[in-house]
Amino acid sequence: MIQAALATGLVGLSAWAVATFPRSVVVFLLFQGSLLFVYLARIPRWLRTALLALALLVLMPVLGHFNGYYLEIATQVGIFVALALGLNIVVGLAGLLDLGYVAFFAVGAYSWAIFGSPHANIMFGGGFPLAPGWFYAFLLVGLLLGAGTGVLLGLPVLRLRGDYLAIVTLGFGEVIRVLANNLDKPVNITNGPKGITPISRPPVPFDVPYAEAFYFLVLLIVVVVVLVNRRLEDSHVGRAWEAIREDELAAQAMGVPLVRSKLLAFGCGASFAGIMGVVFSAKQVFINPESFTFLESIGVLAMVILGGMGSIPGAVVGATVVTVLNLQVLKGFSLWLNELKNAGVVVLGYNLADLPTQLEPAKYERMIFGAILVLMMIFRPQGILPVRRRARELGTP
Amino acid sequence: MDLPLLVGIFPQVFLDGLILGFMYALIALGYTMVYGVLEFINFAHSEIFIVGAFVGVEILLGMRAAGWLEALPWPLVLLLILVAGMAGAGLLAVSVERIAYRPLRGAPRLIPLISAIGVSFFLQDLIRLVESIWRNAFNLVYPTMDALNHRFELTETIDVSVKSLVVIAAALAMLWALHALVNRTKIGTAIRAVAEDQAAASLMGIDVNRIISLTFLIGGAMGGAAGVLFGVQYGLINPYSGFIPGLKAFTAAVLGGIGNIPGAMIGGVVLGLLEAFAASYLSLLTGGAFGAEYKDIFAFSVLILILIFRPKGLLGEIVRERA
Amino acid sequence: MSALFEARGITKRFGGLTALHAVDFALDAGIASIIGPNGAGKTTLFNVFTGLYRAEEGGVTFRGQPLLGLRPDQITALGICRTFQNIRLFGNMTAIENVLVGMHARVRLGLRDVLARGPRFHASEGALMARASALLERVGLLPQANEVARNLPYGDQRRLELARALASEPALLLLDEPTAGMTRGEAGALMGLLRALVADLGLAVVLIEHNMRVVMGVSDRVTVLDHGEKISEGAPHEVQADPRVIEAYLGTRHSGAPRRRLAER
Amino acid sequence: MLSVDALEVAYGGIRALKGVALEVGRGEIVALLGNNGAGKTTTLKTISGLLRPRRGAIALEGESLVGVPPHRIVLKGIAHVPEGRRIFNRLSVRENLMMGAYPRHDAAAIAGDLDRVLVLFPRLGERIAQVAGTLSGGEQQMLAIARALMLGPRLLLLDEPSMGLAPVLVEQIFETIVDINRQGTTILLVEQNAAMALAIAHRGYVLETGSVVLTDTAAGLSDNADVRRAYLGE
Amino acid sequence: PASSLEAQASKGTIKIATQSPLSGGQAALGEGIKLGAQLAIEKFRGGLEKRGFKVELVPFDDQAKPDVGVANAKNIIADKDIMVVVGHLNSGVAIPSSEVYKEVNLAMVSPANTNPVITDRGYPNVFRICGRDDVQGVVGAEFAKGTMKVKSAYVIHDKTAYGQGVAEFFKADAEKKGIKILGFEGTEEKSNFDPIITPIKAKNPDLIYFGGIYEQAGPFFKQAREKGVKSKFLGPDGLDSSDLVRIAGKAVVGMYYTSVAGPVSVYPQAKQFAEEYKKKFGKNPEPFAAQAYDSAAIAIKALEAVTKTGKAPTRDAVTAAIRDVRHTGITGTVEFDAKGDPKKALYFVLQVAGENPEKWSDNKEVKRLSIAAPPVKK
Ligand SMILES: Nc1ncnc2c1ncn2[C@@H]1O[C@H](COP(=O)(O)OP(=O)(O)OP(=O)(O)O)[C@@H](O)[C@H]1O
Ligand SMILES: Nc1ncnc2c1ncn2[C@@H]1O[C@H](COP(=O)(O)OP(=O)(O)OP(=O)(O)O)[C@@H](O)[C@H]1O
Ligand SMILES: [Mg+2]
Ligand SMILES: [Mg+2]
Repeated sequence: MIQAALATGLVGLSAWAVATFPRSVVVFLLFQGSLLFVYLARIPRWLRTALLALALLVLMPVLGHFNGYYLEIATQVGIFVALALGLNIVVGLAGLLDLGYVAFFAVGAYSWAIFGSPHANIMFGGGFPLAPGWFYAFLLVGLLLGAGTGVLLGLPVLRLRGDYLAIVTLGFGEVIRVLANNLDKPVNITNGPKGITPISRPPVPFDVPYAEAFYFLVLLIVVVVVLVNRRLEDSHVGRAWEAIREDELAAQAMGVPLVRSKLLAFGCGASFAGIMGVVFSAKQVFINPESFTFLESIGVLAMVILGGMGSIPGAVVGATVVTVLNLQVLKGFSLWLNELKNAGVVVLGYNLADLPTQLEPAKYERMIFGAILVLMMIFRPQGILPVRRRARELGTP
Repeated sequence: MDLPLLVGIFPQVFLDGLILGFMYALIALGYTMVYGVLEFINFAHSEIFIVGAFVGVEILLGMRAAGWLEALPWPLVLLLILVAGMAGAGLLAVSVERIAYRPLRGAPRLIPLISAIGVSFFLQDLIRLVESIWRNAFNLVYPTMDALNHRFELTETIDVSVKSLVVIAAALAMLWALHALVNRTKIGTAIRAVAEDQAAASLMGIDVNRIISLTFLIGGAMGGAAGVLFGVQYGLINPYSGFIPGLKAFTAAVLGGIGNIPGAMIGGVVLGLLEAFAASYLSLLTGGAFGAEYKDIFAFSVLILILIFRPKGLLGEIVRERA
Repeated sequence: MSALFEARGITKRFGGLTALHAVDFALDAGIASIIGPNGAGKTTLFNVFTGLYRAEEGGVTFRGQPLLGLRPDQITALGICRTFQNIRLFGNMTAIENVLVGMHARVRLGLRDVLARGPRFHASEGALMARASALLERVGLLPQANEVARNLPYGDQRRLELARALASEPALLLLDEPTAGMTRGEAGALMGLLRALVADLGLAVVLIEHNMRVVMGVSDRVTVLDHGEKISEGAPHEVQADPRVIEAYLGTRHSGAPRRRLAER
Repeated sequence: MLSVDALEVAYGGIRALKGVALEVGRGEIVALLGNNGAGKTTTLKTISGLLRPRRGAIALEGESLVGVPPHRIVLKGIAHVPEGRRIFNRLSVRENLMMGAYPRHDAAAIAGDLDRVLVLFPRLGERIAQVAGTLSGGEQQMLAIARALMLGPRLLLLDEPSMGLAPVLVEQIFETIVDINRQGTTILLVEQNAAMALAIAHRGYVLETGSVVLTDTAAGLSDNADVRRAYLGE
Repeated sequence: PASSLEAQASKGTIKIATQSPLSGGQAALGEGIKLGAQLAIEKFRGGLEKRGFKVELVPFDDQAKPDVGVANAKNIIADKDIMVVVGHLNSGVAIPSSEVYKEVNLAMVSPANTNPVITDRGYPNVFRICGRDDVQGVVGAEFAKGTMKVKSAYVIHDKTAYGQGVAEFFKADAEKKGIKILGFEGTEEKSNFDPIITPIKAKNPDLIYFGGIYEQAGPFFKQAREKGVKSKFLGPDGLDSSDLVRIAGKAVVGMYYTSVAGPVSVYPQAKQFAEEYKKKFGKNPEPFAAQAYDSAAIAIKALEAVTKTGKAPTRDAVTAAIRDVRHTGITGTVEFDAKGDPKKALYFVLQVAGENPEKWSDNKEVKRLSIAAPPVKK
């Protein structure tokens, strides 16, 4: 009861605060924190759903209207949440270490980039870009392409174990990126390092601004992905994945078809990445191979593990934390330090304006991120929201 | 296609590949030793490697400033920076293990992996910070030692420089020493025992923590040596230039069969040769349609093929898991 | 009429080592035991039967259908299931989840059913749960249904493995040293359970055991392997008396009656 | 020689030992009996330092072992043959044996002990260069015991040495244990095969769900009705 | 505390943002952009401050990643005080980020993005003061044929939009002019060029053209000379850094490079810039630092024009004012055309004078070309 009031109050208060101080990173962080609190609080289910829906469907877009930066963060969080959930199936549930996951993201992104821009004219003569409405069809294409690529890669390599699989997927990820970087000759498919632009944006109903439209689209996809994830996890398919993760040989001996189950995991994970790739390319208007590096794959992996391997809320929170940390907290922190410096604030008798450029805070964001990763692993190795095992209702014999 | 050209450069490309391969092999040892004992990929090893290179260059720059670089005989200088690079990288590796990995013993396997990635990020920018303050630059150039650059012209197109020979000789010597250490000494046996079963090893009176530290020390030192040789051979280093060779070396370790010391060496050499031949020949063979930019694709494709046919790497144990 | 299960001329090599050499084995019903010294090839034979190893020579048929070349999961689907010598449960899953995984081969749902969560899905899940509970009850683990398998005591783990194997509705059950590490009392109880299962479900069972009390107590027939070859086969008392078996396996006192050594000191 | 008192050990929240007390006198064979999960292995692991007790005392000749890491406990002369053998599969038989003598530096004495051990287990001598993982189960058990003997221990902890062994081998192993004891090594033996264990032990303890419920001489236990029913299967 | 007093007296703060990679592998160049802009702001903000405005630099780290750049861009447009963005280093980040600036007509002045697409989109708020790939490659080819009189060339590039772009235009134009192209290769390799050099050495071209940045070109040239390659070297303005000789030493003495940043004889302030930069930051300017300096100077000039009346500036006004700026800086005289490209750019071909990095600014002009940006290709 107290928690219910607290949760409702917190969401309201923080939303009000964001509206009042639209530039304060700390206040926005409070808002994000209140959402987590709502999720974790012991409150009735309807209230939780209502509060989350209110916050995500109404408050967020409104706040985003005051400050597009927040909406951008929310949208990118959504994109990474979907990626993390996809990878969570592969790594968290099925236990297959995939270090080249971003390759599937790239495949989806390039599919719409090529046909949703004039670039395809180089290969097919004319008629491109496709009408923007095709974007919605390409969501499906991205999904299928992602899944197809996943299966294609999976077929030969899934009998590899552990780190051997990891290195092959790493190699595959690099192959896809290098291909994207090089396939501007002999036939120009990807336009190489120069990238593809302009990529059409989808038509939007009711003239919703693009930023809001993409936010809602990403949110919708995330909801679907979460739902699919939950249903898969809580079925014989999910149990088979988990069994494979625990003990491949025993799982097989108990009747779990290894290759088929693993392919399914690979395909599912890849399809989420594929669909988000399509969204990403339309949102960015421009893509080139630099968005699909190995570090990007590592980033998504860090999200999954930071959140708690195999846990759906964990993947969501992990993706959020990493993205918010990178785009918002660390950036906000360096901007704040920069302001102090510009204002010539004196700390312990030392004028920050005299700070040598070598110590410029913005340069060391990644160093801090690295330290945070290490500390998180040391102090919370099971992740932020580890899997909680539900007690099962026992059927009557 | 120009057949005489293709044949003519063959020995040179082979040599280039061999040098690169030995470099990879030395780095790969760090991955393989850590993997062998703790079964996780030490992503920070690429930074440990580059720290070796930085220690080497700092000493060289210091010696040049003091005017010793010309005064001392080059083999002595080289030995000095090698030892210093090995010590620096080895100690760093030991500290990293103490701080970032030891608290995670017994956690699921991917946890230390993420910690290692964190360490890797941290170290990259830490090196940069330190060098920025110290030298106000973090792209450092190895001072040239003329004696090392001397080339022996074998034919018109083929030659070999002293430093290339040094790299090969040093790599071979170190690989041999390590092999002997691990297989012929009591400490080496203890390392292998710990690799297999830590609890059982501790019941033998083996201080598992010390052996693990030792493993990091050795792996780090090999990486540090590779770093110094890398700097001497290729000239320019920065805090981020360890990353790609690290990734390649790790690939080499897997290619050879991860956890397997001779495997790391074979894997490194195979990968080095593959890369060198791809970079030199692809363009010549395809009339320019595909070029050196495809060398990594080529190397990785071969890797994937090899693993499909030998799922435990070239030298990995193929014993199936016992049911 | 051919036997329910029949293996002929199985040969399996590991590098230079011939772990099995032209072994024949057949079973129609009841409990058959395989005994033999350590390293004789007993577990290897199970691995061949269940498709984990591929034999170099020989053939296995089950209900007349050839098994060699099938994958382990396919063999399980046909009705052969096993336990492992060194328990291989899914340690981080609960007891009931372990049993549910064992039913995988019997689930008749497509991906579409899973994603749609229609009545078909709920009916199927409900039935699985009921059967899993019944199985746990049978082996006496119902109270521990929601315990994580890793935390169960050793004996319970053995019984859970048995329940998990039974979950796939096998007609033939292969048990690899199910009573290893049990006291006599516990081993006796487990064998009682096994006998009841055979009677109720009409199971055929192949048992690998070193515990002679158990082997002599429950087996209808005993096969003895040594160095990958069959050296003896027959009713328990016949095998027990076979001098080759005594020499290779049983030792001079085949039931292991205690010898009062202390008195000598 | 060894005394354990009021020992409590827990895995996470689960209490596995709830106040175990036992004594092992110099030169004795003491058997520790109990059902699955009674806490026998836990007791041995705690003595050899692999587990840290929550409470309680362990002392070897008056010197406390609580909180001492396993590799230091080994130095005090306690060797532990763990459950499931845990030999080093990828090392050769000789290397395994040399690992047993790891803390020792007296090369000559080690060589002498190696000869002694190989006399005790001639099979190992025949396979001295073989990779241990390819030994048969019984040979692996011999190796595990031999490896522990290479320390020259004062006290030998044996955890189910007969598990999974063919009857012939079980017999051999027990005979060897008696031989080892005769040569002066004190032995704490955990064994499911209660009949065999009581046959060679001087004294015994019965453990049930983490507590000692009974202790007596071996003969006394063999004659105890409860023990006969639960552990001797009558 | 002291600053809050000042703020009361002032009419507000004007911020100029930079976006460039400050961390990661490309940090050195990105930092050069930031420092160049910083120097210009500190030097030229006096006029605005006299009018009561506080002028600040806000550096953003785009990590060379498009998604980070876009998020920063959103953050930038949300800060109403930011009037101009100086950035980016990577075209891949600049293109999607400038889509965001365009939403609020915030001016972006690019010091380094040579990709034609940047301005070919015709956005009113996008400007660049650097040359374009298509022009610079042509300048190189012109020089190779006309002055160097080479008959054969081997082209290497770094597989980035910049390097490959320049290299392709060089190759196309050189072929047109009758130079035999013996090879055209891209590589992402940073350290080990042995296997690329071996075939080059065997083919022995008159000229090696390297489309890329000095960090990669330096080791390449050095290793090539060490391996006995005798060809001449040529490259674009990515090589214009004293670090090139620091890395490659005598291997690059006598090498030619094309650049919009002219020698001291033409732009006397250039020397002063280099000296001030060195004094303040303790190192020689990176490539594009000079361009960033000029970009920021142009921004300030436009801000001064807008605030003449003492009113606070608006983004629209600043953007419009930039279009009218005519500025003679250290990289030439800049005036923008309708697309935001420099109307006419002066290109120089310079030759590396000696081994000493301190003497980089002594590099001599060998040739000068004045070229207008080409019209958009349809
Ligand atoms: N995967 C494998 N690779 C190599 N050799 C193997 C493999 N599996 C089994 N062997 C060998 O085959 C032989 C038979 O082993 P198996 O496990 O079948 O024996 P077992 O009869 O079950 O013995 P135990 O009673 O000790 O369990 C042994 O010598 C063993 O070392
Ligand atoms: N790693 C562990 N985590 C959690 N509980 C454990 C663990 N190891 C043992 N236990 C529990 O502690 C108790 C005692 O176990 P222990 O292994 O000491 O028994 P034991 O007497 O040796 O039995 P066994 O005859 O099966 O070897 C059991 O309830 C067991 O389930
Ligand atoms: Mg067996
Ligand atoms: Mg036990």
